[in-house]
Amino acid sequence: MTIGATVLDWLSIVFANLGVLILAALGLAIIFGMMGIINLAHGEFIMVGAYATAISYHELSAPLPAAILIGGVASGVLGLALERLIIRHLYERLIDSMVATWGISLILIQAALLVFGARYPGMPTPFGPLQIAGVSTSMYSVVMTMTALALLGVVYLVFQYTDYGLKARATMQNDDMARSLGVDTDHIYMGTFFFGSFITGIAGGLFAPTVSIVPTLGTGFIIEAFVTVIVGGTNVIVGTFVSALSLSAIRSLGAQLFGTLVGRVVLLVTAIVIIRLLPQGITTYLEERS
Amino acid sequence: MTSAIHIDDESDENIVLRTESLTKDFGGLRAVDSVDYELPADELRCLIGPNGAGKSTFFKLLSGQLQPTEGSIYFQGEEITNLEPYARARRGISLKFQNISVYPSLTVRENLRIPVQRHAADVDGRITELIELAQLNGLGDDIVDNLSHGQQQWLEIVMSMAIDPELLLLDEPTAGMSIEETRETGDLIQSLAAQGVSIVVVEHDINFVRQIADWVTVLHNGRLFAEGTVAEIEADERVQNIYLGKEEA
Amino acid sequence: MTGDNQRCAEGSTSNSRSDTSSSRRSVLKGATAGGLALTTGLAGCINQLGGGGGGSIKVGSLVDQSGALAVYGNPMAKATQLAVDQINANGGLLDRDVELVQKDPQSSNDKYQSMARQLILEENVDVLLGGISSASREAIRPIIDENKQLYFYPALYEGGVCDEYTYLTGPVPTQQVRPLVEYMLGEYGNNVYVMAADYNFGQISTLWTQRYVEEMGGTVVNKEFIPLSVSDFSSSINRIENQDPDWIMSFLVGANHVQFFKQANSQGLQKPMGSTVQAGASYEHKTLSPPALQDMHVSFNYLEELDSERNQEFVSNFRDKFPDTEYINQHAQSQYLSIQFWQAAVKQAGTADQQEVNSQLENGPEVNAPEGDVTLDPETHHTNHDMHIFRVGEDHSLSEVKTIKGIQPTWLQERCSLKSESTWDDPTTKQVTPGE
Amino acid sequence: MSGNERDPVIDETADQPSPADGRLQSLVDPFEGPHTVGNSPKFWAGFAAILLLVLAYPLFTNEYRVLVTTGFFIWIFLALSLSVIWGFTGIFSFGQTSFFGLGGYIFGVVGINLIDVTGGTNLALLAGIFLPAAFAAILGYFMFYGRVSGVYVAIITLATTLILELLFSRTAGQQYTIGEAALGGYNGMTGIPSITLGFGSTAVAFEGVSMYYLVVVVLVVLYLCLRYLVNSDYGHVMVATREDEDRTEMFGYDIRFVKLQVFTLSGAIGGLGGVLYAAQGNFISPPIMGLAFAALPVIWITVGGRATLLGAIIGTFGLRYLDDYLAGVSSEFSTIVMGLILLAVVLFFPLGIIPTVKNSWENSFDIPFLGGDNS
Repeated sequence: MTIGATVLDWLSIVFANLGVLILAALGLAIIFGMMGIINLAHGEFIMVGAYATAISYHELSAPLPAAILIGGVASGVLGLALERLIIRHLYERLIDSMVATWGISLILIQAALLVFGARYPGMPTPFGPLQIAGVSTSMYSVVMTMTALALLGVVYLVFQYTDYGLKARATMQNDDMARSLGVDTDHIYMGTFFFGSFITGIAGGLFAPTVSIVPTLGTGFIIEAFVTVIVGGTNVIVGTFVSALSLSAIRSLGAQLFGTLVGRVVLLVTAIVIIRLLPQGITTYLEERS
Repeated sequence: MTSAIHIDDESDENIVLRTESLTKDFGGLRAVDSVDYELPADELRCLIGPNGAGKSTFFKLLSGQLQPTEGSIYFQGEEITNLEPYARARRGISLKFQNISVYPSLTVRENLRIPVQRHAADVDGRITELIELAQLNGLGDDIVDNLSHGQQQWLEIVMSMAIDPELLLLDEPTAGMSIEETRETGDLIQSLAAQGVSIVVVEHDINFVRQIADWVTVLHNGRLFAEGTVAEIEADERVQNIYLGKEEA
Repeated sequence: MTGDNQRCAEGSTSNSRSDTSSSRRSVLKGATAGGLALTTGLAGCINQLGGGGGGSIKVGSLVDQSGALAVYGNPMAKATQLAVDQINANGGLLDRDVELVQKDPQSSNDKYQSMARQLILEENVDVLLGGISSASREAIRPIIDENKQLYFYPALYEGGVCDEYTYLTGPVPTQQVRPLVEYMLGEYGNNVYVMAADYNFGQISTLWTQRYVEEMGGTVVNKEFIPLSVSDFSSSINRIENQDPDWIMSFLVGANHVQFFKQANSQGLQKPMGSTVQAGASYEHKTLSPPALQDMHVSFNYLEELDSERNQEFVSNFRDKFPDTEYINQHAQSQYLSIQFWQAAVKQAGTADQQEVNSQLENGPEVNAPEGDVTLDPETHHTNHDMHIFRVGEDHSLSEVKTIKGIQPTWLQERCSLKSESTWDDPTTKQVTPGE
Repeated sequence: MSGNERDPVIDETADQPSPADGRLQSLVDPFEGPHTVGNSPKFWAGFAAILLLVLAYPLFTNEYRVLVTTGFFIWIFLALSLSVIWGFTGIFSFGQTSFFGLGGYIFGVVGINLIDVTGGTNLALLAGIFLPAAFAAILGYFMFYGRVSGVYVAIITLATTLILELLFSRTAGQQYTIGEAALGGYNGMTGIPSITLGFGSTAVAFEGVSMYYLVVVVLVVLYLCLRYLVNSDYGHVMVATREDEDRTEMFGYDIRFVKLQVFTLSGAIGGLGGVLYAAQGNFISPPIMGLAFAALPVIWITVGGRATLLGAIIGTFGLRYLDDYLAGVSSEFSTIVMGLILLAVVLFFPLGIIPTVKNSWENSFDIPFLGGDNS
């Protein structure tokens, strides 16, 4: 095994992991970064996206991209409903939003079990293998990472260049001020929660072909998503990307050299060390330097 | 370019606070730019300057809330540049924060108990004394949240006095106060100064400055712009310009 | 005085602990400072006496129907219900109704403990079934030993339990791993790569695999242990491709690990595989879309696809009663088998009294179960199974490639002799691991 | 910040307290103060009544209910370990289960190895309390002296307990046996002895009903100690740190050291809870340190009421009882009902049950809740 091949191996894994971490964390970053809501049901929004994609694939025989979109819309609508019914009363109440979303998570998991049973038929992973310079990786994981980066770009464009984006960032900095300038912050929160849930649903849809469709599939993503968002710090775009890149690089190095358990432990230890050195997350560190 | 004129050339040990080219950067922004400041003991002085001049940042460097990028701070002759905030408080530096920092969900008496219990033998006696000083008689058991804005400011001023400091830093003590309350605050501060504590007050209201202090330092764009008696500073045309935004540093 | 009141006199005073912890009788348990415990014991008995008498025989069952293990537990819960309903349909047991008390511990060891206590101390069940993960079995076994509760553990597991009150109707590595290794080495070659779930079951099954592979002249090129919560296998797949083994032995467990097969397939890894968990226990061939599980070989005592006449009847009864059943896995059939053994022993003993039933069980009864005619091994309290090796086709259909008749838990027989050395009141209650 | 608002002083000098009241009052005085709910003779009367009821409970029920109720009381130690740092000092930790799990495992290892040597688990009990406290001190120093605060403390503590779960579930092989005690990996450690105090043949093992009384006594003592602590001068500094760290530091308090001390105490309380949990079930497994259990104390405290010890106790007991009842009913809707309850509490009892009940009681009847004169 030449050194080059091992490095290529490692890079291919980092690239695949990067996509997973960005997809898992982006929706959460929007909601947590923007509105200070800790959404412990984030994993279940991914699950809803995955289920909607699998169902539309099997029942409506929709093509994969359409099915993934349906997954996004399903989570978005669910997010919107929950925001209007529950989350709306919990803004500025960080801890209470955590308890409420934990309750929502319990409900969604059990509801999925009751409606769809312990396991819903899975979906085939499209495209098959990809050989680059002697390293074989799954074509779909490359597609997933590319889509993840594209989504990052979309979110950046929405926040930087749309009217909604401007108002959203204003509300994020200082909602009282924004309100006094005539921004309907209530609508902004509604829109942002929908947007965050939609992105999370898309992520669920993208994950559907690679996971088994079970009610508890969301729990696998929640820890990584939270660690990525917290380590990333306040800036939704740059923070999520940089922390996802560094965490997946370190985790895959650990997994490659010492096995998956070490990879997992290393991810958590890295998060602890980064938080300890940069108490406000990576973006504040970058902003201070820029 | 500073026009500091040292009228009274004090010998070193009489200086309670001194900073040497104190600087603080936030990314590209230089909030405090190599400030050399001296405060003689038992003096009541003011620090003025337009918004964003670096007054609060300067105070946070003195209290230890922020670490300077360069320069050093001396208190009673000893260097305290890297000392933790609590250690500076124990040496006798006390700060009244820019936005009111009291304990809203606790009563007045409980608020006062926190600084007093660490510094006084007769805790309840001292608390009652301070309640009178803050003109909050009879409100001892009220929840602080229910007090008026002015009353809360006085409570915090008195609380910061409760640790018997050598140096008291007051950051905009009259913010949000009526004319009458501002004047009473002036009397309170002067009565505190009379008890032999050096005081620096950050303020905007020039009438208030005239009422309480005889020596003023002006900060502008993070630099020590001018220093002198109230009269000199008021007459100094360049000071007026920076307030009107005409003159660049 | 029928069996179920006996606990009342015994339960609150006797306290023989399992031999690993202190043999000191708990002085305080008999008489606390205020002498309250004594009255408690009696108080506790008074309300039981009322409930005893000739009422129904109680069967307690703990299977996870929610949480991560629901995938195994749902078919098991249905199998228990089917068995009890069939008994009651033809006249019950000893002319008494059989009442099933089945609870869902929600895949939490903590709830397994409190529910086991409830079924034993409050419901006073005459027999207890269930437990899916080895962790849940080990969580409740101390409670079972302390209260002398007859207990059947249905799931395939890492082997080694040697416990007076515990009967095991699932297969052990000696029965599942040895024949599979023998077949795979013969068919595909000597270099084996082991992928195992990183907990007791995975680790001990890997030990057995290594022992048999080396015994039969093969070599284990690598052993990889994956935590249950891990769902990303890209680094493992790369390692497998680099080491290029002849075949892979898999002890992967749970929803996260199933993704290995999808990711391996999509990364172009084409390797024959062997497993004692896939298909037969967690029925991936039903839920993964083909050809992810192609070329997987599994060795089980029971699969729904077994085409014996008796099994077809069992499957049709099962699906008539529960049309929405996803799959009848090994665990479900073992629940059913456990009740068959217990029923036979109760009939033999003429009473539901647990000590009597236990001695009947130690006569090694034979029952004709859906998987075939099986007997209980008196010394180890395990079950002698026939083993069937099935291959998963490209369309995920199963075809039987080999059958091995009547395999006994030989390794444990050399280390565990319950009938001869252990008694109801001075029990052996240990778990032996291959290292010893 | 939610805290308990209080009404103006009710002047109680009207009815002169008799000398007997005086002695009673001086007895309970140290346990009363602004930071606890219930500071009057009526409260203590109610407290004594409930205590009597709890002590008599085993007479009216079977051994199973006694065991289950003991289990509920043991969870309260975990809740109190969080209440003392989060409710009273503003440290939001999401990893109290790391001390709980460590306490249980350490008690198991030391207990199994020494039970047949000394005949008792005295050393195991102490180790199960002090080693988690030491671990808390190290973790606390790492965080607080690095000025880490707010949600970042929650993430570091959560990561810590998840790492512990991962590492302990990896100890399944033979080589992970310390003396007699096999860590047991994901299957957990079995054969942990019950609490046995004393030496040699005179040692007394606490099981079943006797364990119930032991846990009740230890819990009452802990509750009173914490009441004393939070109402003491030190307690004022804790509450001040919760309300405004920077302000409190500028009064000369080294809040890093204060938070470290309280966090270490919380490690000891959590460890004690883990010891009792392992001793009662004679078993402990890694999931006790996983995400599901790590979130529980946060939920109990939020439901019960954050700034009150009583809230922590009632919130924990209530929710554990409910969880057990719903699971016992074993209906498919158990977890859904639990989810709905959590939503209802957060939406309709924003401050948590005890503070909200207290405020509405005082507003409607205009007499202090539980007879507190100034609380």
